[in-house]
Order: sequence, then C-alpha cells, then structure tokens
Amino acid sequence: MYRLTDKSIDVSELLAFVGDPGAGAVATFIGTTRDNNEGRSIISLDYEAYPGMAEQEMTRLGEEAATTWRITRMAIVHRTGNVPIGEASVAIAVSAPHRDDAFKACRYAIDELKKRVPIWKKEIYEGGEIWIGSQTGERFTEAPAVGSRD
Amino acid sequence: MYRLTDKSIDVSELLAFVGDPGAGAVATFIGTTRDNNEGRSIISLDYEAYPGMAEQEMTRLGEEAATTWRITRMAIVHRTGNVPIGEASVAIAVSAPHRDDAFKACRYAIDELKKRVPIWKKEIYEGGEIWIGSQTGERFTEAPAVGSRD
Amino acid sequence: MKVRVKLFAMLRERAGTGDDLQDVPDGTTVKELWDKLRREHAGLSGVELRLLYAVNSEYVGLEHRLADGDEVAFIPPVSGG
Amino acid sequence: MKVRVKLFAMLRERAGTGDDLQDVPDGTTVKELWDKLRREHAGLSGVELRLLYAVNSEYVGLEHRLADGDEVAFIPPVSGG
Repeated sequence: MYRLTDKSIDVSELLAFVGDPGAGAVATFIGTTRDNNEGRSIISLDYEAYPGMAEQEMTRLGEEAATTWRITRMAIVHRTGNVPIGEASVAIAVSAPHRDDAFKACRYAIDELKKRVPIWKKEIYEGGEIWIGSQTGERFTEAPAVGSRD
Repeated sequence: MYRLTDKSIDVSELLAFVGDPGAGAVATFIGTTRDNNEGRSIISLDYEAYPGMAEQEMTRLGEEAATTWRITRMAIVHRTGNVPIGEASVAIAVSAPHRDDAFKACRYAIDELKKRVPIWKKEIYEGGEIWIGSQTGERFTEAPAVGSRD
Repeated sequence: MKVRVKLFAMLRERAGTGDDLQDVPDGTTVKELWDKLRREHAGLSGVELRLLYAVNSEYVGLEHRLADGDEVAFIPPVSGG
Repeated sequence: MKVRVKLFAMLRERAGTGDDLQDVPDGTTVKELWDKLRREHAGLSGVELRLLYAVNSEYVGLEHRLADGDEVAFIPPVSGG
C-alpha cells in the first residue's frame, strides 16, 4: 500500500494491511508536524506532491527494501495539503518475520522517502512561510545548479 | 505508560499517549504471534508476567532510553494470557523531536525488554507446548546454572 | 510537438502555474525547455536551486531529448516526510 | 521469619504452585531458600536452568540474606516480547 491522501492518516489501517500470520514483528514510523523548527514557531505545514510519480517512487522504496531485508509487507501513506501541529504527515509500517528486518526496512523507507520521493513541504510559521529544501542551494544529487548555467 | 494487560493491545492508545506538539517523529514496534517458530506450527502463545516487577523494569528501560537519546515520551504495553496468531503481544511507541532518537530508543526498549523484563512465553504448538527461554540452559547473565551447584 | 510541463512547490509559485502546455521543436532537450520556461516566466529566472528532471515520471538528465506528448516535471529539492 | 516465594513459568508448573509462604531461620540466604524449595518440591530438583533472583522486585545474588516479610522471586530465563 503506497499512497497519497488529503485526509488524516489512519495508522490502524496500515497496521491491518501489513499484518500477517507469518510476521512476528511490525515496525512503524510516523512523522508528525512539530510546533518548532530551527527556532521558528510553526503554525502548520502544507504538503504538495507529484501524484503518480510520488506513489511510484514509494513503491520502489518498498521493492528495494524487500531485496535487502526479509520483510513480509510494507505500507507508506503520505498526506498532502495542510497538516496541523501534532498530526501525521507520513506513516510507514513494515511487517517481517523478525524485528531486525522490520526496523531496518522501516528506517530505510523514511530516509529514502525524504531524499527522493517528489513531495514538498512548506512551513507556515509566525511571520512567514518557506518551502523546506528550497531555502538553500543544497541538493542530494550532483545535478548542476540551475542558476550557474546561465 | 508502562503496563501489562490481559486484553487486546490498542496501538492507537499508545500513539495518543506519546503524541506531543514538540515531537516530529514516532517510532513504534509491535510484536505479534507468528504461526511458526523453528519449524513448529504455532497455535497460540501464553504469556505470564511477574506483575509489579515487570512494569518496574519496563519503566526503567524508558528512563535509561531517556538518558541516552532525546526522546519526548515512551509507552510499553505487554499482553499476558493467551495471544492468538496475528495478535500483538507487545507494543512500544516512542516520540522524539527527531527520528533517529525515536528509532534507536524504540529498538533499545524491545531488545532490553526481551533480555530482562520478567515475562515468559509458552508456545502452544501442534504436538506440545514449551516455555521459550527454558528449553536450553542459555541465559543472558553470568548467573550460575542452578543444576551445577548440587 | 507538444509537451506538458509540471512545476512544483516553489517553482509552481514562482511561475504562477503548475501545469503548462508547451509547443517546442522536435528534438528539444530538457535544458532547452527549461531555458524557454525561464524566458516566459520572469519568476523562474532567478531560481538558483539544484533541480531534478523527470520525463513521464522517470528521472532524466538535462540533455534528455523530449518526444511528443511527454510530461516533463521540474523537481525542486524534495522535503517530504 | 516468614518470606513469600514467587515461582514463574516452568518453575511454577514444576512446583505446582506460583506462590508459597515459607518459614525460614533469620539470616537465610536466597540460595538456602532455593535448596529448601528443591527438597520440598520434587519437580524443582531436576531444574537445570540459569535463574535470576529478585527480592522485593530487585535483582539480587544467591548469597543475598533475606529479611522477614521479603518477597523472593525465582526467575527463569525471560522470554517476553
């Protein structure tokens, strides 16, 4: 189950999806909107995604994890639109026969999701708003800086 | 929240407990009854605990984790009595400002719980039953083997 | 040929649109399309971000040649999670 | 003096009880209490497990001396989770 939703994420739905009689372990990660970031007081976050490609990249993360660890099933749900403080923006659940695989695959999924799934978050804070990731020129790949090509 | 229960574990209750506006990450581990173990077909598991001491040791795990990682809140609930296939025997939830702390503290809690919280599981499998941990002389401490003292 | 342009997040806001239908010559590269967009949308000309480029949902390089009907996405640094 | 004995899991099953009130001399150690239990409960005499010992819910060594009213737990290898 790899999908976007503009509603509240129901973690129990992910848990039901990954549940399996052959799985002894379920590791879950939930990312929630924090009330502060780098000294800014956050009011809410706005998430935008590239539908289609986002789900495709999440699905790939799951497939990659399954080639590296022995996992039973994975679910990733990412919310789009406005996410108030304390609510989940992303939930990942991974079931596996043993816990080491479940933990490692879950960690891999959230780490990779943050690097390459086409989803963006705008922080709405007291006094302004900012697209996270775009406030510096930093990038995870060797892609050339657009500005330097002129 | 550190406790034993003889009812089904409600994971959403743990998630609500650890939720906090200052936490951006929640890592969860759920141990479930697998339908097989070391070649045996499992029918169900029976859990027995030392009430009072079990909760105390779980509380200590949480306190230790809080001295090592920056975590916001932890919850551990362990079920006792008969746990059918696919149901949760233990659930751990840890919230933290950042995900690395949440993951590491959650992993620490389940690893240590399995080593030293006074809870025992009996496997009821097709053809017999066995107390896990007591089928060999293996032990995690240097405590002397009782039999060798005679 | 016609290609569909997708702009996201800061790029979408700067361009004033997230979805743009463009008519370009055969053999146009991603880079040439991007240069065209920057001429047409003043808000994009100051962008100093390192972008990624996807054609029909697959990441490609700047020199990738487009085909008629392609969907071309300009992807600023992602920040999901 | 009187101490309360708690037996768990396999030990409980072998002894036929999980809760035993014992009358022992002042200064009795955990080890002496255990030896007494093994004499009184035939099922415990064959136990070859490495046990842990807790007095009033704190782990102690075999030579720990008991006090009146103590709760003494004999803890076989744990297997929660």
